[in-house]
Amino acid sequence: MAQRRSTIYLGVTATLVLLLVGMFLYASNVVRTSRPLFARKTALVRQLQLTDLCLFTEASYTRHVSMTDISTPFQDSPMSLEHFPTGALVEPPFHLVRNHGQRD
Amino acid sequence: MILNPGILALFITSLLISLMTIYAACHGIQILRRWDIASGSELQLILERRTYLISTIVTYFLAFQLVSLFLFIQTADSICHLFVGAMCAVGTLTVNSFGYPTLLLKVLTFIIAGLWLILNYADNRGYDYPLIRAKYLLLLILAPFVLAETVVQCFYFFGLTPDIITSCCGTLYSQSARGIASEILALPVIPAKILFSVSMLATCAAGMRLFLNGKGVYRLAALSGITFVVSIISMISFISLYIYEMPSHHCPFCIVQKEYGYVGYPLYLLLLSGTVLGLGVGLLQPFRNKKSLEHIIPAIQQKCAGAAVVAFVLFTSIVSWQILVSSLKML
Amino acid sequence: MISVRDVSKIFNAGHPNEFTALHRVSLNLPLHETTVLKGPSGSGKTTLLGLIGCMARPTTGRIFVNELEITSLPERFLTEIRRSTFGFIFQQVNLIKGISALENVMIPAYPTGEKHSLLRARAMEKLGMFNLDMRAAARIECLSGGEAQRVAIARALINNPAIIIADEPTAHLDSTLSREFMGIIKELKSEGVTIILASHDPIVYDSDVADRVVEMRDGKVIKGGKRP
Amino acid sequence: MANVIEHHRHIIDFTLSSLLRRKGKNGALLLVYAVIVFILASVLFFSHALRREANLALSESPEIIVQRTMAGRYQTVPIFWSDRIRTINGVISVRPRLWGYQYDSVFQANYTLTVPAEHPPEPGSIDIGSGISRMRGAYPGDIISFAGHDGLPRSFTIRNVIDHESELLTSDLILLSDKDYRDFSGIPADQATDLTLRVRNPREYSTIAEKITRMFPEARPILRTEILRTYDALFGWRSGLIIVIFSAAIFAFAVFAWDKATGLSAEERREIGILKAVGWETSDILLMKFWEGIVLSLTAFLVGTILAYAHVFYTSVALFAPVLKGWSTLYPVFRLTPFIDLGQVATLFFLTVVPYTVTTIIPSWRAATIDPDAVMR
Repeated sequence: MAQRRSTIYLGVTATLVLLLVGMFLYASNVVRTSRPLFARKTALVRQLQLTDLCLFTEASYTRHVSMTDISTPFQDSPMSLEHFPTGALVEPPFHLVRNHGQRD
Repeated sequence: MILNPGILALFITSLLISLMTIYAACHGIQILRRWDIASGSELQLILERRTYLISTIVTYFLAFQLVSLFLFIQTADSICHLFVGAMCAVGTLTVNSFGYPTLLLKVLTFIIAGLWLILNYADNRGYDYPLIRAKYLLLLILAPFVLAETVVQCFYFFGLTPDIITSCCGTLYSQSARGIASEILALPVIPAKILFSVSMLATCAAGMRLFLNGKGVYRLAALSGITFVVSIISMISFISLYIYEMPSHHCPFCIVQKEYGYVGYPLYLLLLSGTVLGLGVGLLQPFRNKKSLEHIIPAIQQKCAGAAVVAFVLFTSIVSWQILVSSLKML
Repeated sequence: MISVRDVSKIFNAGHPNEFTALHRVSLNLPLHETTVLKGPSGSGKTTLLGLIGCMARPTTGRIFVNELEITSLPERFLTEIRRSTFGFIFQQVNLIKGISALENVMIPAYPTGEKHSLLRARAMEKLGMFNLDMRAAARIECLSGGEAQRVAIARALINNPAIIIADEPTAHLDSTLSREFMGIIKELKSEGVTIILASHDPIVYDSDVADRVVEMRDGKVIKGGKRP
Repeated sequence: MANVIEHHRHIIDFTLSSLLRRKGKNGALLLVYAVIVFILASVLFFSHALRREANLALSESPEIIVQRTMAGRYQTVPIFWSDRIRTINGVISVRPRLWGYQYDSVFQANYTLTVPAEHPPEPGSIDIGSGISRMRGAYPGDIISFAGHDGLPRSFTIRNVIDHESELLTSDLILLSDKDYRDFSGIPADQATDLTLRVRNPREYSTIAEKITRMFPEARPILRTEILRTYDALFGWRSGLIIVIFSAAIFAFAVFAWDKATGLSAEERREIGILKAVGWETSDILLMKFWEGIVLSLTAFLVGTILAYAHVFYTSVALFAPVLKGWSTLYPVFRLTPFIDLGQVATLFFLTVVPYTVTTIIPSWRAATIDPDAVMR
């Protein structure tokens, strides 16, 4: 006799749920085992005195997002299209918002 | 307002829930006004069918409210870095004066919705809709709270502007601070432990008595309510300390975090369900004399009492287990 | 005993298209007998069957099934009674397409939460009664008219009902199939099942199975009684 | 209890067969649903992981950075500032920092040149980020030359390529010695790009910053907490906005779901009529509709979430990469650490499952209250 549909469905769903749970467990395990990696990274940050992620490398004024000031064009407004797409992804640093108010 | 995904999710959901509640309440009013069980008219038939819709809506509401309760705490915790001085959810909730009221309303609406479902369960077993009036009056009580929750939550989220200095865990719960939180802390560990054990024991005893010979209904209801409050107080004054293994971190929210094995989820879930079931027993008692429910209500009460005892016992065991395995030793 | 007392059914009450389907009908139908409601279409036969079968509630009047008043019960209780007491055979076969004959037979018992294996065995047994066990796995679309009709009867029997209600069962059957159907009814009757049929087909109301023929017209009973 | 479970299983059986009977429509719904969950989950996972990554890695950034502005623009900082600032209570150390950019017109890429605080390369040699190494095909021992501030080329020997694992921080870096950098960039010996401070007590950050601005009105102190908060809000802004924009898609999906739920075909109405006639109760039909929702939502939710996990943490958001890369030629190749939590899953649930469920409640109820005697008419 063929399996009942509900058996198949519940089986598939249980598998997916287990996969999700496994994903969580695996992820937390990876996070735990990557502690030494982060220790190395923070040591590097300390050594090189870094302040930013190397994520927006298209122009010099987008490279150090947290170091920019109000006169660098990128920070005039996060909507500034000439810096698309980076300008559309990140917010202006908080010290700018606090000291100069929201610009857009 | 911060455009955080969690905030957006809570915002959208509470709007949807409010809409559904208003819709249900409107039908509820019509049912209260036009209900006539003796009539065979088509209107009566339509009204009876609406009861299905309303109980479906409240059931979904209960489920969503539970998730939203936890998401609210989780979100508050995850955005605390945006506020100077906020170390965890407590800090975020004190950013403006709407944080705690929102949480309180969420808990309250969850409990009322749970009670409504217990009434509904009993009503569906009577052949003449015996509790229809009580049920829909309770729905009309629930609705304003749900709307209030949505409005207060809106105020809370719109009032969240990052980088305002807020009191963090340390200052909110420091001995010198005023307000309810510090009064709780002023309750030292030993009296809190005694209070907790006594109220738990009394509640479980009352529950067992009701389960075995059907007596002491109001006692169980009252004790469940008291135990809920006492447990929350104990959570802040000593349970959390054992879980964090830190003698001064009196935070009731961080226990839902991953660092503590998500132990907060089962704890709060058990506490909430025990309370709802215990209170529900009392809520059913006035209707015991309805003819169609003569035999049904005692059976439901027995079931609820049993389940409440199980929930409270499990809650206490998890707490005791946490205390036992904790590296923190206090008297 | 099924007793119908002073029952009226009005559709669209208070609207211009108000329509009285039944007008103060009173009727007593003893159990273990076969009754045929006879009358032209629109005479209220189907409405009356629906009321007796707990499908709808009368506008006024009361209906008792085995001394239990069913008229004022909420829908969930009515359904419970309907499921456990009545089996229905409709004018169209009303089987659900796309699933097997076996599943169709099992459907009425799903809400009872009966164990799947037991339910399946019983459904096979009911299909076996009509020599359909070979066709159990076949989809409804693949069955012949006669087979479909017999599957529908098997479905009506799955909950072992005390009363079978059949509304114009032969309307879409040719004479051979109609006679075959009456043969099955006769068999059921011999097992003590109460049967209520509505029909204006002579094969049905002239059949010797019918203990009682009630004649209806314009929502009223005009003639009814036991056959000599 | 066994009865209740069996009851549900029977209803699931039937629900599944009725979903399968309308494969096309339900399949399309499931697909759209899963895609929506997938995109939303990718956005949530990615931004959260990046945020945590930045927060952890940058937790050791300099506590306070002092820049100098003149006429609102950056200027180099005179080194004597550091002696004055060191006198402020609570400051452990002040260090002049040298860094800047270099545009490579051949590869059209921007490099970040910086002088490490500890273990700088000896004069004449440099360390390069693995992004540069990959792009230029340059390896330890090779010689690279750049044109300095005076237009004359200077050659450096590559000492090291910085480990790939920190690429998200160091992909475009060139590390060189103090002497080489001053020679290369022309910054005078008594000047630095900015100053970095170590401070004893985090609570004193803002008072120290205030004292610095009082001491040097043209100074601009940036606190580490501000840097961290910047990264905390990184993508927060747009991932919120993406969700707002995306909510249009969710809304369209909800309309689609509503339409599917309300627009019961004659066939479906007939089926529900038959079910009710043969003994199903309104609540059984509601249960069937509930399971229908669960089957679709849960499957879409699980599949979408799991795929999004793979997308973000195994393929490093391959589908979003064009947007993130923009015009940059020197994009880091990185594998994110899977920071995920239950809050994100709950958020996802609220953004997808709840709207879908709410839109189907009323239509399901409508369907469930078809008259049982409808099939007899």
